[in-house]
Amino acid sequence: MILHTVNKSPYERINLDSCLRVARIGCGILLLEDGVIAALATGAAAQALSVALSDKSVYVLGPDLDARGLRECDLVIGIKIVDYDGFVDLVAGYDTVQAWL
Amino acid sequence: MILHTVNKSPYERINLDSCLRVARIGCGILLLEDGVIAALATGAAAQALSVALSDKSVYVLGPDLDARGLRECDLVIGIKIVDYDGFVDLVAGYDTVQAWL
Amino acid sequence: MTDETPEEFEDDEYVGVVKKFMFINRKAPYGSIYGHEMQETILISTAFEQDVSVVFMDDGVFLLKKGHDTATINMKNVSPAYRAFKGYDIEKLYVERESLDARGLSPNDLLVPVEVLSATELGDLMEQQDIIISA
Amino acid sequence: MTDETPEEFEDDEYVGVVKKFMFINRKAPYGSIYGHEMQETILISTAFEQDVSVVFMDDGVFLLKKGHDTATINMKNVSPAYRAFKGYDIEKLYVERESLDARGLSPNDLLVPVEVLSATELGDLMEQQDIIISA
Amino acid sequence: MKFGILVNEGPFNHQASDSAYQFTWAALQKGHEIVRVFFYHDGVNNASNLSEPQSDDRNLVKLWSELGQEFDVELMVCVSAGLRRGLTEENLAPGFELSGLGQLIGAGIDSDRLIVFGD
Amino acid sequence: MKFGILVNEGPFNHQASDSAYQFTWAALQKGHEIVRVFFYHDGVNNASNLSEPQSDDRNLVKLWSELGQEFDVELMVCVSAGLRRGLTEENLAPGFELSGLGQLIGAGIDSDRLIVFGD
Repeated sequence: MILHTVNKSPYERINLDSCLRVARIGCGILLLEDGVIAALATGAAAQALSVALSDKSVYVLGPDLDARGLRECDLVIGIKIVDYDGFVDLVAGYDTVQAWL
Repeated sequence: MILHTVNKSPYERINLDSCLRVARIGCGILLLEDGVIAALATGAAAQALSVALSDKSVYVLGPDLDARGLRECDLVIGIKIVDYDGFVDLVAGYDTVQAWL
Repeated sequence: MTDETPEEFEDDEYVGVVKKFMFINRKAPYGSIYGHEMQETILISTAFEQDVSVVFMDDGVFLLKKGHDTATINMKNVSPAYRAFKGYDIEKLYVERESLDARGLSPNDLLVPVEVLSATELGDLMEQQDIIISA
Repeated sequence: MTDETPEEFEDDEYVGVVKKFMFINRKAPYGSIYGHEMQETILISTAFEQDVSVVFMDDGVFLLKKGHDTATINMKNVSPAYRAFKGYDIEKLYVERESLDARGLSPNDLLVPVEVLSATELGDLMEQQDIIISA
Repeated sequence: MKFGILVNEGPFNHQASDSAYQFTWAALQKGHEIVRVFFYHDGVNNASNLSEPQSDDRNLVKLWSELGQEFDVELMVCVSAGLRRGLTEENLAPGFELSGLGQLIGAGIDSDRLIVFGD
Repeated sequence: MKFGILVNEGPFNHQASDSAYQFTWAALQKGHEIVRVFFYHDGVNNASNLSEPQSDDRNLVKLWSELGQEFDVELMVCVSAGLRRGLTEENLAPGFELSGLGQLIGAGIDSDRLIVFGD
């Protein structure tokens, strides 16, 4: 399965929408850089991510969350926080990586 | 009044939405670069631009339309095509310019 | 914060000319440099004694979010410069209400006091400006 | 089109290794260079005799739009390179149906023959790839 | 009328510098005054005399350089943004000069309109 | 496992190079092999030895340069994208080398995973 990476905010660009349209059941989605903003439970992408979590895994890069002043308790439930080590493990664990730049 | 410039496609970024939310009655909106894609009558931004045209002027930069293979007959009715000379005249004719980068 | 001190521009060339300058921040911090480098422009502007307003809207509101911790991404924290604005008499800070609401944020989440304006009010304020610099 | 000819890579180092490479174009032409520089990557890949697929989705579909006339913006037209793809045996060109529909475009608006896939079909095809390069 | 121009992106990844150049050229042809073109952020890369575009492509560094000299337009590159990105006196194309960011504010004060081009 | 890395943006306007660096560092620490880091588009600017970031900021050119030398990782800069943007042998930081775009495809062939960082 693919690990999809999304590095843009869903408020600025449509990248996450495109990713979710194409991503297949069982894949992984990693939010990093400004993409971490999508993970906010109070945000506009929360609903779409909750749906995605029913049959996909969603991860968020902790260092990018910290940088922007966002905390674990702010996130959509079910999203897992990883650090760069975890990012490496995800890349190794999935078969391919697709970056939604 | 302000001349707002929008240089991003409404399918890629939210810039046009932000512009339309803030733009006041009587202002001008110039679509240029990838922003010209918004002017397509068959596109998703057509409705919003039609509403904007009721109390604002909307312009599109012809050279950027030509480059992308789009023609005058493809556009939302009421949008005016200008060339770089016309762009200069618009800047001179409005009081201020705000670029929605 | 910047390699140049505002003081070096304290010459008399522009004395008496006061224009309304508005700086608009619309992008999130760290993912791109625009907000960070815009800080330098805003600070330099104070040496010219202009009428300066700074706007945060769209993802630019995250520039002011409390609690930035950039140690693990090894980038400079943008927060101290915004806290320093007051010392440079940059006091007209505006945040668009619609941008806060869409992100589930409130003024309490921001690290400095701001005036919250609706999109319409912000549009009216923009119309009063002489020069608008955005990034 | 490119400063390098694919021929210069015709060495034996990679003979026998055939991976599925997918190149994904998602950005409009001329506003940014990504689609244009991606053409060079795709052309170079032919020298390695890999299994190459090229995808156009989101605003990337405009890269293939007929009728580009770039004379008045003084930029290089991207169209000739796509027309040349066939000569390099790059024949697996895919366009996402949802992207065309959202823009009111049809395959007749495109300058080369493509296979139109739904988002789901495209997702399945992506899952079969070894290497995906996007920009 | 007096125009100031701000360019925030380099000459390749984005169209910003192209649009700014075409606008500036058109404004000069119509008899307007360009108070200053200011290059900030990655826009400083428009001033690099090391840039060698493909022979069949436009050369924005050269185009700006020639415009600056022919029409006596100030092409000012932010010295601190430039330093970070490797722009120094030695690799500035003719017609460009390094200057403080204050010259951007000065352009705003001296111009009737300031137009920003970026990503 | 063998990783290939593609960096599409320069060291300032976007976070792409930061993320790529942090990822590459973490992968090496975990014992993975980095087959090659390839710099394309404005990413070539990561290789410029002319870049002088502010003293209190990270220096990505230096960080990449040191990583390349310490871990013997190939840091390859697309020669044609570099030429356009003024990158030549003379201003390459230690550890970087100019190469053809074919080396990006080669990285894809030789790696178990290729990870792209960009805007």
